[in-house]
Amino acid sequence: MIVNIILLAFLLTTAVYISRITILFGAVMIYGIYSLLCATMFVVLDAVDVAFTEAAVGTGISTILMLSALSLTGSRIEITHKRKPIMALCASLGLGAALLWGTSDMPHFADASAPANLHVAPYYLEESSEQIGIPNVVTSVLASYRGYDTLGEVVVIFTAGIGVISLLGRTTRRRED
Amino acid sequence: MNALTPHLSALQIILPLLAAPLCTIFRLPRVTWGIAMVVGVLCSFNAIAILEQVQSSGTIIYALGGWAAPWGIEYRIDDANAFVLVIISVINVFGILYARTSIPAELSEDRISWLYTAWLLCFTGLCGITISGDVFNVFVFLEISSLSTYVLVSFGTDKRALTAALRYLIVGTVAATFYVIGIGLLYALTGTLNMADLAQRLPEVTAHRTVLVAFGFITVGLSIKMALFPFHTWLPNAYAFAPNAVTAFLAGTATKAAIYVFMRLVLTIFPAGFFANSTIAYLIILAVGILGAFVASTIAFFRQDLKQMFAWSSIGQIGYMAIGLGLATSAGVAASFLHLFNHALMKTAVFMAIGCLFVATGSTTLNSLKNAGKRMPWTSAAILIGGLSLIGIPFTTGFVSKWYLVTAALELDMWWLAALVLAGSLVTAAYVWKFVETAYFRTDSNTTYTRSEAPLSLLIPTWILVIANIYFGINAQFTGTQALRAANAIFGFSS
Amino acid sequence: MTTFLGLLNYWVVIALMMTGLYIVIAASNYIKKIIGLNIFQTAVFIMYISIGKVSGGTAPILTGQPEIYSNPLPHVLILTAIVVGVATTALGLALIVRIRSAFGTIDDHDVRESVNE
Amino acid sequence: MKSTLALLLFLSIFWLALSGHYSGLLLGLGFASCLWVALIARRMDVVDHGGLPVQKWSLRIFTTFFIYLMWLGKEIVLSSIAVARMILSNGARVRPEVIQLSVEGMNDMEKVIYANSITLTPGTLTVDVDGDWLNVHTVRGDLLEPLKRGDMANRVRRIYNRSGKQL
Amino acid sequence: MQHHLVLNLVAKILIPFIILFALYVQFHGDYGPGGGFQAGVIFGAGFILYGIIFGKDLAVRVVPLPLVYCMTAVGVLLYTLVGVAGMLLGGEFLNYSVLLPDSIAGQHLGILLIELGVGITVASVMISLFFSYAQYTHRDEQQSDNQDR
Amino acid sequence: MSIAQYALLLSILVPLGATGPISLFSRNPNLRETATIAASVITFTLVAVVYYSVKHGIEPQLTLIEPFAGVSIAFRAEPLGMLFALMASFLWIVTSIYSIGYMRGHHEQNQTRFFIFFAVAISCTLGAAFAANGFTLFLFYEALTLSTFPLVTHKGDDKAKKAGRIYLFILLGTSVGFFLFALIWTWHLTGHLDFRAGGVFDSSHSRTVLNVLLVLYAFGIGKAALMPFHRWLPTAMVAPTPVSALLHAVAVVKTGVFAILKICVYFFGVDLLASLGTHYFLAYVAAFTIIATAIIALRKDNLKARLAYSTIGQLSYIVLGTMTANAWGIVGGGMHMLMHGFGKITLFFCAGAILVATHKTEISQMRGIGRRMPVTMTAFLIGSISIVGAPPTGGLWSKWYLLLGIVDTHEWLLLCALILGSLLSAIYLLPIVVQAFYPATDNTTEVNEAPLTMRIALLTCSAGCIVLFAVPDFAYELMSNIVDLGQH
Amino acid sequence: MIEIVFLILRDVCLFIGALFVLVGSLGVLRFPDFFSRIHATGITETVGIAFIFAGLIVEVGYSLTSLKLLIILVFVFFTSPTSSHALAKTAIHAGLVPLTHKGGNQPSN
Amino acid sequence: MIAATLIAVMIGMVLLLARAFIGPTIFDRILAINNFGTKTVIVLALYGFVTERPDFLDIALVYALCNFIVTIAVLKYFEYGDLGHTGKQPKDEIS
Ligand code: NA
Ligand code: NA
Repeated sequence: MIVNIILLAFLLTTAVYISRITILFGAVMIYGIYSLLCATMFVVLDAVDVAFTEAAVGTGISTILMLSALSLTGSRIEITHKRKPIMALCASLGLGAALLWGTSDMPHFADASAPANLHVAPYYLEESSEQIGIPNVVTSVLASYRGYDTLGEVVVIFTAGIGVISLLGRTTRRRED
Repeated sequence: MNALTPHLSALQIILPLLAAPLCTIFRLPRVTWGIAMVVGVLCSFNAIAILEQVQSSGTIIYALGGWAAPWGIEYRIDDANAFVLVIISVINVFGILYARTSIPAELSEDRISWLYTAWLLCFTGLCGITISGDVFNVFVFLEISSLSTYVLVSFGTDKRALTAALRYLIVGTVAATFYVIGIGLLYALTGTLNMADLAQRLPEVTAHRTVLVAFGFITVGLSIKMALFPFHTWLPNAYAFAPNAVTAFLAGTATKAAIYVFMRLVLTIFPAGFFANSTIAYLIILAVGILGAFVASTIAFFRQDLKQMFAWSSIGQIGYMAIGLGLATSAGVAASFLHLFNHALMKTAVFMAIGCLFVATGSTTLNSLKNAGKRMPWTSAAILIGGLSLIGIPFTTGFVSKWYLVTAALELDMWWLAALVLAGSLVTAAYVWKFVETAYFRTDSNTTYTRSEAPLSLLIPTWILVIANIYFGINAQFTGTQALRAANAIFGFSS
Repeated sequence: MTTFLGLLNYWVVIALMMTGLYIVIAASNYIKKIIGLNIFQTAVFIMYISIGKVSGGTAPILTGQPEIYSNPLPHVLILTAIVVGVATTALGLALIVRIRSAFGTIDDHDVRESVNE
Repeated sequence: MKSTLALLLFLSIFWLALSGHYSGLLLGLGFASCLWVALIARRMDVVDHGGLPVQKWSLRIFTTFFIYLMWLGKEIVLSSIAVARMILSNGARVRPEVIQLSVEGMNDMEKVIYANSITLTPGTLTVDVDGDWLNVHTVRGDLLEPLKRGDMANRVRRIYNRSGKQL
Repeated sequence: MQHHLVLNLVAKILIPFIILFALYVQFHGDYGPGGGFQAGVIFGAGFILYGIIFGKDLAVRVVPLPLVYCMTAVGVLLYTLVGVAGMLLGGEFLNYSVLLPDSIAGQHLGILLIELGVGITVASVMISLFFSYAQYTHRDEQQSDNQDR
Repeated sequence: MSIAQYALLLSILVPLGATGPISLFSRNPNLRETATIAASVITFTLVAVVYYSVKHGIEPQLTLIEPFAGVSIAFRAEPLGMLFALMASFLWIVTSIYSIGYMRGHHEQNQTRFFIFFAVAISCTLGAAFAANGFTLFLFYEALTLSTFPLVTHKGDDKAKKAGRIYLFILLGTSVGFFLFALIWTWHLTGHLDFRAGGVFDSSHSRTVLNVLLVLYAFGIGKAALMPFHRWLPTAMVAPTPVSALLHAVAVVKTGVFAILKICVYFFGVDLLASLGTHYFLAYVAAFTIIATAIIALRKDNLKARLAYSTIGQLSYIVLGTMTANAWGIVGGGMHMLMHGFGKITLFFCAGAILVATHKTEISQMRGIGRRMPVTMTAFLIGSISIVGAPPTGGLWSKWYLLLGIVDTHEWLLLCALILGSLLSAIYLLPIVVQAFYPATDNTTEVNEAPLTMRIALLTCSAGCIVLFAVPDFAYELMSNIVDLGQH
Repeated sequence: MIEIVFLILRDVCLFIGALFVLVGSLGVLRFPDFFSRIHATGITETVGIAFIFAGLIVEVGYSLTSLKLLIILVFVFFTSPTSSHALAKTAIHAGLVPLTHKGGNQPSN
Repeated sequence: MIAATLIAVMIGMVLLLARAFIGPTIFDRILAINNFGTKTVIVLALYGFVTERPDFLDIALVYALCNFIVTIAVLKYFEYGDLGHTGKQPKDEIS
């Protein structure tokens, strides 16, 4: 629990710091930390698969992509224009208020008798070994019970891939106007 | 064929999903177009077959992977989504048909194959959204369609296509995240993601404030996706700067799928009493719809670029669909469905015609339209008829929509709403007439006009839709019946 | 106290979401917007995973012994969501790079100025 | 080829160490994976030119290397304590210096081992490998004494050079 | 970073192991954390490391771009076709139980194959992302500003 | 299908079909205008055939399609529509003849476009006249608005375009905002939109709703130019004179008052109408319009503008007659539609003739013009008398029945308005004629009439005014068929 | 008996490791310039992690887990000096001048 | 003891975070972040033992891996301003 709280504090600190920092590169780097913390948080919350992914994606690929983008857009950009954040503040306060109000009524954290943990999920935990036969229930849900979602996920990645290739790839010779 | 019958719903996804990677492998523009076209046609027939199957033997339930819901993901196709599926599939075919000539005018050879890949993916996403019976799966396919839409928009020739795509990406992602928050909260309360299951389990937990917040998040998220005022900011530029064929395709399909999902979630999943009795909730949607219809149409009037103008017009028309939805009666929802269909027909035709104009003149601004009535009579006439349909002139589909919507409002004795809906037409008339004046009456008697009509390959798909627009304006029996069935299906999963 | 601990996760998640959304809207620099977007999304991921946590539970990888496992479903959902997130990020950054080419800036404010919006 | 085979061996060991599941399917997949990775490694040209200079490897090198590691470990612990004391004394004794060390006669592998050993040892840090010279930064001058004496360099050389080869 | 001796050499030693680790993750998703997606990312990361240290030109020589582009599609195709196979063998789309006479074995096979598909697509997308960014130069500064407003 | 049914359908299709030959002969004005005139004659003949059938008690009807349940596109030749169709199709012939002279004499641009849209407008008018239900009426009403738009903006200059915008905005606005709304509401209440003798509403419908509906219809039919939705008519004066004739006499405004008449008679029914109460309000609005426009007309120096305001006032007579909600009033209204048609078209033809021959538009410039154009000004006199409602013109009869209707209501203020309105119309019309026969300021006495075709047309019309004085019976008969005169 | 020895051994290892990690972190905060801070991080990445992992290896004994811990350790030993070195090299290249007792300053951001 | 070590490492993380925020140079940040990553590896390893499921060390390995790759990427970015750069010569100036 303590680890949980410390991590939450870390997360909040880094997030707020990112919102304040004016050096883009710094933002990217701190985002790397934020992501790392998230991943740790996931481990703490028993989501090892998610942590694994978040580590590889958030810390690894995302940062590399952002660095690539930074290098192509001019490094170490100081953010000069700060828009009046009133709108942003309102939106984010609105979001916060709505969620705070809404979640105050939610099943408590880690409550084993919360509806979410009683309805569909137990089926997976109980039946997976018999129906799928592999120990990692996350994989069996991911690949089989909800394999269609995963297909969609692959397509999403594929879409992003062809999108980036078409935008930046060498095959892209634009017309001479 | 018989062996395929139980798998029709899956085929609707499988076909484009197989075709998209093939387009990446065979990277010849003609080949990719061919693949897209064949798949488009097959999917259209498939969608029609699905509609028939739904009507003959009731709701189709297809458990993907053999896992029954709520443990697995299922397709659940009833009158409502079968109808939307047909709209999307058919518009898609015309979009691709149109793209054959339109796209090479705007894109270099080597990028075309990427475009068709993205197109097919977008189509897959839209179909996926429409037929899915699982709220999280909707998110996944929503993202497929969104991501590919960003890509499609970025193909536009103007550099502002890039910023439009990026802004759309940012707003769209926020929207999707809102949606995910919403369904996450629902999941926390019910433990399920299956729509039918949710519809069953939600009534037990409506006492929770969380449900209302979830409702709010889902509403806002999907409102952004469907470009409902005031969450429309992404749409005008995205439509205006995307390649013309893409604009035509998106205008007829993308927001339509989002609206369908919106209706499905808001009216089917949430307990019957929850929405209709939450007077404020539906009044807000109504108000937002009306406001959107007026504001967007007014802004459309002040646009100098035709694509911008009709993009704003789309936002206004979405407002009308929201009104029907906000009435929360089967007549109102039927009106929304009908307008969804009609708007797909007319807006696609209008954007196609604008594309014709672009091919012929290289521009889509109002100024480039001078004398268009003489120079390109077919193109101008197509825009004109589309515009008249938007106003709701008799003999066009727009009239039928307005008729249903006003009737639905009167049914609830909301005569003020009916009056507002009709008054909205006038604002529409204003911008449509701006086009008419420029195209037909701003004649320059000194210059001689050379006929510079767009190629037939562009005009034919455009005019098929225009004629359909008139046909369904005169004979509204089919669409009216379908829309009513769809509306009834929305109010419950009964077959 | 139970309420505090029971909802703390959600509160922090909400604060993270607020920060993320704030960055998305307030930041003028596109890359920073994307970072904000990522923070926003990640916060939602934590929310989901928190929903699926069961006290005393462990990772849902069956050990053969009778144990309490946390809910695997949110994990699966979030795996997908993470992938969607990174796909969006990649695409967004590519767009930003192209915007830099076309406009010479990656600042929303400057871009708007340059096209007189 | 020899080095590729050696790599394959190392890869297989690595796989077995990671896997923990020794069913036929996984072993088969594992072997296929190792083979494929070895092929990729060849294609990437990371095997022969310095990656795994396996021709010079022998059992003796293992032992010398192991002895070296033991010694390095001791050094690391000792200098860690020194640096830790500096930290705890509020950094008062921090007197950074940069010096150059000659690595003449070392092959690339030796240079890298030497440079990384220096860096691994707290208090010293290889800033640059420039031809036959290493630029070394230290947090306090006296930590460089063992290096200046050439203890470490000799030990690194000894890993390979017992056989008398000098590249 | 080829002038960078230490990095160069360490990378040469590490990269094969990173890639093998990726494959380990790919095939052990059933037993522990990991799976096709994570494997693909790690594989991609390993390759990107190679690209960073040895430069994109060498990296391109290892895997030609058209092949990478094809592979992005192959993964999706593999996944979909496994699903279709389930359909053809009498089950629903993506039903792996019917792939083999024994339903659990079928599930195993199906999961193995689709995870492979995921891995292939993800890895090749990651690689092509890297290449796309790495190869991009601002060659079109004055890109189409020709539209009248 | 019987011959009458064919004739009915063809009477709508022939003008539409005529657009083909007209556009085909765009290079050859003679052939083009021959086609126009031929079409108009054929159309009139067809309408006459239908009239023959109606006169013998058979009202031909046919249904084309039914887009919504209870809503179809259908036609039926009932007496009121018959009267309107007869008038419109006859006046088309005259107007066509007149147009030939005017368009050529005035060297107008885009003549082909003019003839095409004119024909379309006539087709729409006949469609509206024969409409068997509110939906069909509405369709042709809207189509008429759209098809006359190019005619209004014919000149293509900024003024014309502005006029076109106002024209469209008011007509479309009122029709979509009120008329369509009222129609859908009606459909919602009754389940159909058929015109039925005696009305479609009954006591089960809320009085309030019916009152609202009546007001919506009255103002929604903007073509009737009831104040405050009259602005489009004066601004549309920029159009060529034949178009003004079309607007004021043949098609547009007449479709408006016709629609009001038809809806009052066949949706509400006279009895129900009389029990509503709002009809008085509308009658007073009409009365106000009559007086107000007459005063405005007095102050207009531009001849066409004065005539335009006169039209607005005269239309309000018809509305006033309708809103008396008794048989006499309605008969008077129907007949006034016809009488005013002939009278006003004569006046406009004259104005056009003056314009073509002397290029004068202002009344103050027309002093002495009668000596140069005696034929024209004589016709103008006859037209004026008919508008005022004095013998020996048909205008007398319609005013007479209107008077009877108003007297029946015992609303003396309305009666005063009627009389005052007629008086005022005499004041703003007759001095023009009188002045015209004064010696001209420049003392030119040579006769300089407009082209022959124009003279034929305006003479025909003025003759029509007088003929109608002699034989108003057919109109009376038709009108008396739709209301039950026996009750009075 | 042997178990207690192992337990003590484990705890001692962990304690030393934790101590080094803390001190190293403190050093990162306290040391005056970038280059000296690298030395401080070195403590965590060598002795800190080594002792902690040693403690953990003692805890699990002979098993695959130990092997994995070892693999991680080896990996860190490979990469940590490499990154530190590369970092320093790049910093020098970027114009960052090490603070020496003979003088010299470091440019700020 | 394992838990205590865990806490100690996390306290170390706080200090590093402070350095990452303070800077002052970019390289200080990178250093802090790199070391933060290493500490996270330790935390993960320890956490596995705290929860008695130490078989998830793969995650720690991935962290270590990503940490390394990202650091190298950052450095390359700093030296060349381009991650795919092939040239033997580093970029002369850092823009
Ligand atoms: Na060191
Ligand atoms: Na997995």
